[in-house]
Amino acid sequence: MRAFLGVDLGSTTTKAVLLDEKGGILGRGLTNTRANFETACAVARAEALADARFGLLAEPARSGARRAYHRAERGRRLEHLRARTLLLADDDARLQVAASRLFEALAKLASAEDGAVSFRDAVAEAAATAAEAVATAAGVPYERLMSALERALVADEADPTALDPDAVLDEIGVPAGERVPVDVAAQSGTGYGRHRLPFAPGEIRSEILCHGLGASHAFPGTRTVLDIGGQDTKAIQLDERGLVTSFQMNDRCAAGCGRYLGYVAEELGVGLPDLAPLALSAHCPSRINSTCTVFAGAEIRERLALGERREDVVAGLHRAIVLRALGLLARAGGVHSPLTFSGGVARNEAVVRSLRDELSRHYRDVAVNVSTDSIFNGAVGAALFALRETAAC
Amino acid sequence: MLTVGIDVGSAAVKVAVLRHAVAPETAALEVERYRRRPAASVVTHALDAALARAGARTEDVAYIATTGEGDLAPRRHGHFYGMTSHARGALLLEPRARGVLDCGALHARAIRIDARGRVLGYRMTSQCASGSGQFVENIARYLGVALEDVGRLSLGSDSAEPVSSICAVLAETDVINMVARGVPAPAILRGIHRSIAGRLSKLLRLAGVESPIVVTGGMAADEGLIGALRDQVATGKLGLEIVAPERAVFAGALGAALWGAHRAARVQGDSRKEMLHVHG
Amino acid sequence: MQCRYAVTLDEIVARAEALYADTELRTLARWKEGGGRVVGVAPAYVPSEIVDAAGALPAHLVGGGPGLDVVQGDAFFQSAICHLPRSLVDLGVRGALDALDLLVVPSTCDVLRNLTGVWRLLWPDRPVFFLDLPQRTDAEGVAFYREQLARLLAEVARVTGATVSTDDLRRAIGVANQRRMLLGELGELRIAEPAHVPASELHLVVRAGALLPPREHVEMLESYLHVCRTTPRPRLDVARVLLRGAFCEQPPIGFLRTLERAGCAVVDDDLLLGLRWFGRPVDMVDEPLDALAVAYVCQSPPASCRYDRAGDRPAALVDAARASRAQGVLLAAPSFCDMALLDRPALLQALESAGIPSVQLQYAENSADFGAVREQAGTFADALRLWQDLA
Amino acid sequence: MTPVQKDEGMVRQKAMLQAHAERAARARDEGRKVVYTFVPGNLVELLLSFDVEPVYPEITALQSGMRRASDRYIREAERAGHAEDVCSYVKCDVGMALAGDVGPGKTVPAPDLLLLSGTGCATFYKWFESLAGIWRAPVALLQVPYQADGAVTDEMRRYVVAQIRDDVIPALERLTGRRFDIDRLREHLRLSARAEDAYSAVVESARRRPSPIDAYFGMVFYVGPIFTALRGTLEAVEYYERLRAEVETRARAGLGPVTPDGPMGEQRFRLVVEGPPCWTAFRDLWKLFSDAGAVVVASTYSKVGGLYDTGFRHDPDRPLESLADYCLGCYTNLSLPQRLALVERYVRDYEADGFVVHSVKSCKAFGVGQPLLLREVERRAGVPGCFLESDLVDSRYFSHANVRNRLESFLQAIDMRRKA
Ligand SMILES: Nc1ncnc2c1ncn2[C@@H]1O[C@H](COP(=O)(O)OP(=O)(O)O)[C@@H](O)[C@H]1O
Ligand SMILES: Nc1ncnc2c1ncn2[C@@H]1O[C@H](COP(=O)(O)OP(=O)(O)O)[C@@H](O)[C@H]1O
Ligand code: SF4
Ligand code: SF4
Ligand code: SF4
Repeated sequence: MRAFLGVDLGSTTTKAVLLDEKGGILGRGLTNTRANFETACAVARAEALADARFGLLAEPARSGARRAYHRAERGRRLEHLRARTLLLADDDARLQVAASRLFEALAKLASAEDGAVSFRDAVAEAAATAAEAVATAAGVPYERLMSALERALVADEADPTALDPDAVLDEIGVPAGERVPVDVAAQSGTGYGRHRLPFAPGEIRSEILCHGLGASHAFPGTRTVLDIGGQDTKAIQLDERGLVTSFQMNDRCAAGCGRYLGYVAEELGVGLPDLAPLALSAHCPSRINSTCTVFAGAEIRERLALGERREDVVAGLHRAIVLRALGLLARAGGVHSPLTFSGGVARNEAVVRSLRDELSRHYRDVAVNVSTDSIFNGAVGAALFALRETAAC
Repeated sequence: MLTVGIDVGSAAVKVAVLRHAVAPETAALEVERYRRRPAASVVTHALDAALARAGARTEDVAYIATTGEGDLAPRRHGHFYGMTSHARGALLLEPRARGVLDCGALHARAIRIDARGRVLGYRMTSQCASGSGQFVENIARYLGVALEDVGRLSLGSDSAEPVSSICAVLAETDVINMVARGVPAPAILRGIHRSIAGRLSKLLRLAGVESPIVVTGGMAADEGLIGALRDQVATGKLGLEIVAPERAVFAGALGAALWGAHRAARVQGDSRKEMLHVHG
Repeated sequence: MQCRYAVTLDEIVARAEALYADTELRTLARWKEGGGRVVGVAPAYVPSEIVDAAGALPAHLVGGGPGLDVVQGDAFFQSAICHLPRSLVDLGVRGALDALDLLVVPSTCDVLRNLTGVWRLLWPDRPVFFLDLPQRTDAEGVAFYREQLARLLAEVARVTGATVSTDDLRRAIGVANQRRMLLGELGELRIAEPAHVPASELHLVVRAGALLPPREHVEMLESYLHVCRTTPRPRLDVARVLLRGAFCEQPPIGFLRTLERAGCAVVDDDLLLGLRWFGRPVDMVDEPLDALAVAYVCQSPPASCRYDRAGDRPAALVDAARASRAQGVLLAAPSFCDMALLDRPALLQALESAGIPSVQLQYAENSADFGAVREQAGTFADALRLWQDLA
Repeated sequence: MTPVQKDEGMVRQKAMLQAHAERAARARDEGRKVVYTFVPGNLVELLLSFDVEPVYPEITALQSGMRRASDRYIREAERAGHAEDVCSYVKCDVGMALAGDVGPGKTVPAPDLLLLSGTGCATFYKWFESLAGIWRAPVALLQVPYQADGAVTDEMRRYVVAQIRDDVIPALERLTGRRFDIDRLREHLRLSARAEDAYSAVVESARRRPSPIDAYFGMVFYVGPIFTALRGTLEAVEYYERLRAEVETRARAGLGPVTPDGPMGEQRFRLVVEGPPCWTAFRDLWKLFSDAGAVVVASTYSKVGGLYDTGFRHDPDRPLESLADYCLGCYTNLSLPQRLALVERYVRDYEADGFVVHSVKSCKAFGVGQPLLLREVERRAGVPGCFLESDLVDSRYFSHANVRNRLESFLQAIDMRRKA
């Protein structure tokens, strides 16, 4: 099967996507960019290839293979993480006890189905709740246990080895005849770190164009694209043919972007996906307009200390993100329906809801398109460039 | 006479109990980080712990003064503002002080004071967090280094990796890429200290602060930052002397307690003002 | 003096707060539905007597305040400018300024100068008049400004369909002089007894004049002055400060309340300077437009948006501080306001050599987070009060 | 960094301005007077008729920027109380004076008279208030009314002429002890008109494909003489007539402009640019454009010191009136609708592929309304627009990666539209 690879090396996460000749998504790969760029690209690419290989199988082999791959990959990385953490804690017996007890609590991660969140975020979130109790039980300072885990995670992220999909297929007994090979006919890279991708210069495309192309591919007729990523926000206008006419970027200050939500989650000791339900349960969001990412924690502590309810504060923070994005959209020439909302933050249902409310107040009847693949929008655009280039010549 | 100073910071609460005989001496010092617990309860806990350590009860205290987010204190007689308290506290820790550099979790303030601790002028960082303690905390946690070791590691490094962007979050991404490129943590920390020290020295020059300068707030305990700051301002024609006293993080609380004593002495004449119960 | 208007302090303040909260300017729409005409006036100074003389409502557009979520307004301006033009254009886009028959924009600064261009491109069919105030203080300046006042009068007459006589103009100048006199008396009372005229409350009552016909505002001020003189209020242990730099984009009311809570009593300020502008009444004897022209050129205050050829603005600030017995000066200006901020070095130098402590603050009309303001104003008040005891 | 490469016109221009700067620095010792004034509303012909040396604080500031000395001067001004938010030109110039780098024995002389021509910028008044405070020099005031309604009225022209006659000329007479000589003024105006003819031809040469000049980065060098102290001199006439010939030969040979990093290659994009450049990163910014094959065929910044390509010429038969019309016609004194019409004409007449707004944080005179200008040009002229943000001389606000990222996306978007 000929496939076309698109890699979006974002500041926070690296996304890889494989498209078939008709532009359908065959496979997806997602990892934290915290690993170095070459590793991040290799890991995301490997994940996408495996996902594509499994996608081409018929059911029940397809979902069986994906589940098995995911569990095996998680198990492998957890085991390596555990070994590294213990190695780092070898100078203190009590810390070793705490570490091993912590990994007993983390064991449930291996089977968890939270594909939406990357391995590092899943581990960090699970550890945040378990580490406190484990540390005090073992008589070890909380910070020392967490710093040992953090250092192990850094090492894990730099490890490019990926699980061989064929090993998984052997394990669940899929005969060789039923396996469909996937070969990458062309590739294209984009994103914040695109110039450091192991790609030829001709294979590098600007983020703006990729997000524009990806959005109009996912939702034909898109006229405005809003992309809120980890630390920058993009507003793009497209003409009726889906070509970029103008754009505005906010990449000097990371206020009101995905990383901001990360800090908020960390401060409240919850996972990223838990923020949306919390915000949606509020009935009078607080008025917050300073969205400095680093101050997010302090802002929450201050508001809670003043007696405001947790969900109202979190809802207020989500609204602040949307107001900031609306300001950028206005500077890019306003909003023309339909609008496609892409980037990792588009996965947050509360931001989507608040965006729809604010758009209806400031612009008349704007359709907002959001897909579960919103975080892959840039990578899909890049893959489409690779597809069009080969088709053209 | 006993007075108490409560400095309710954004990352931690600091409490100082002073016994005023011929000269003020410290009866107790207490610091506690909130770490996700509601601030008000931590403040109450720290106040009780400090009083217990000083072997005193609330009724024995002539004046409880707050500074910082004073409204969170369970009870108090009065409030003094951040710079007023840090200036007076700095003078206690270093009587020759003419300048104060208050480096807390979220802000940095360069304050010009006179011989009696009066605030003559100041310059503060804008609401941007790029030079704050919180920024260093985030980097330390990401590098897996405990806050107490940050100073030592940074001083120990013979190289410093320059941090380019002004924004604390974008700088964090720079740090992530440095780790990815295999730059050792001490070199990264030294680079961060150098960039913060650069910003602090500019603040000092803008405020026209004279020597000697006392660094107060939690960051004073970071000898890496203090070293980098001395490299920038102690040399050359500027030649400012930087003092980082042992109990710098308590400067705010000590200052508030001293001002409390001043108010208590003035109030001694007419009937004592009743205790202001701040909240329930 | 019998007050025909609301007598109690609470009623006056409630009326003023209602007008302050009217961010969408419904008052103007209602005035228009009642058959009235409205001429919008941008800060800082425009001779609104000409609008009043034509029987139209001079609506002083002092900006959006904290209640207005500006989104569209940001689309037309780069980020590094003050907030006032954004909220005015946002109000325009929302239709809140549809009631305006004309917008008059003075040459306060480059931001407002270019606002006339933005207005023309967005709404070509809505008239806007740019008033190029004279920077000269001689006959040529008076002559040039006099010609513009004649053109402004003709334009106001055209859009309102009114014929304006010399008596109409004199009557309007009379009412404006009354307002100036009342504001002067309130100012003196505040200097004598700061607790009787709290600055944040006074600001609300003065700001009500932005949306009220001048005559009605004069009555409101009369009642307010009477109430302030007769209502006993506890004297507070506060530091007396003079506020300078807020002549155009106004600080939110929360900013002023934070100053008071932090222990600073504002005893003199240039808030809403445009509503009074002249320290003394405008001459009522000779031809009204001549009177307005001469008054502007010869009696204008040393505001930052007027060229100070003689270089006596710093000295005037020191005199004002001494006249109001202020212990310190608060230089508060909107962020990115070149006009107010570029004066700072000269003002700071004059204050320092006069031994008057000062502090520099910045604000935006929509800021809602006053933590930094509280710390700075609180420290300033501490520095003034604590050392009062030790001095 | 390889040494800067220049074409002949740029080399000669640098020598001319250098010579003028040295003459101005020696003025006090040689008994001549120094007059500070602004590039917009520059009454150089009048100053030449009094044999005084004009010096331009804006030029001093931008040269400090290009020599990377501006950041130090800006901090010096901020130490004296200037806020971070205000115009960096003012802080750079005032900071330089506070740092003691202006006056006797320095390259930039102190002023004997401040000729404040308030043309198209309210910050000028503040600038001269600061300079008057520092130097205690007398001030001649010329308030130039704003073309808010998009036209010059008799009332406006009368006001400017009256001020030249009753304020500026008497001030120059008091300064130099000489009588105003209208015939010498006429002679200088005649020379100005000739230089303006040749200069306009150079501006128009950018209509050619490929364009022999860069109308933004390159033009900054070519406008030196006509914007500052040399308009109205024979030297300037010769300069521009030779420059016209050089540009003509380059055009016939199908050659493009010479950039600091060498002659420009293939011109893939013809652009119109609005707004002043970033002086601290001038060479990097130009390289970003030229490396991508982008040549600027028309710019509004090169009209700040006078709008000659709309046919305006100084007129010896109406000396004071034509000086007034010159001031009233400078670019920043135009209304936003006039600026939009001008840019639209440039996009059409110079067959541009795109429109770039280089918005500098400091400048409200240019900056306010630029995003609206960008979108109106996109809508009316049908070309993509790009909004770059940085500052004039405060390097804190120039981010190379940010500008490159936006410019790259913009040029690739133009490519995509061509292929579609
Ligand atoms: N499930 C989720 N719920 C809420 N937010 C999420 C989720 N997954 C990712 N995010 C947010 O998306 C951000 C990353 O988005 P992405 O577009 O990958 O950024 P970039 O392209 O800049 O790397 C993260 O900072 C995170 O806050
Ligand atoms: N031992 C230490 N080494 C380095 N930095 C420290 C240390 N202790 C505290 N800090 C820094 O000091 C900051 C808190 O200082 P503090 O004065 O308590 O701030 P605030 O008063 O605003 O709460 C923290 O953000 C941390 O970065
Ligand atoms: S305000 Fe916060 S997010 Fe924005 S630039 Fe500053 S540190 Fe970064
Ligand atoms: S606040 Fe200042 S910059 Fe803004 S419009 Fe008013 S005078 Fe101009
Ligand atoms: S605002 Fe613009 S035109 Fe005015 S001095 Fe500054 S840079 Fe020059």
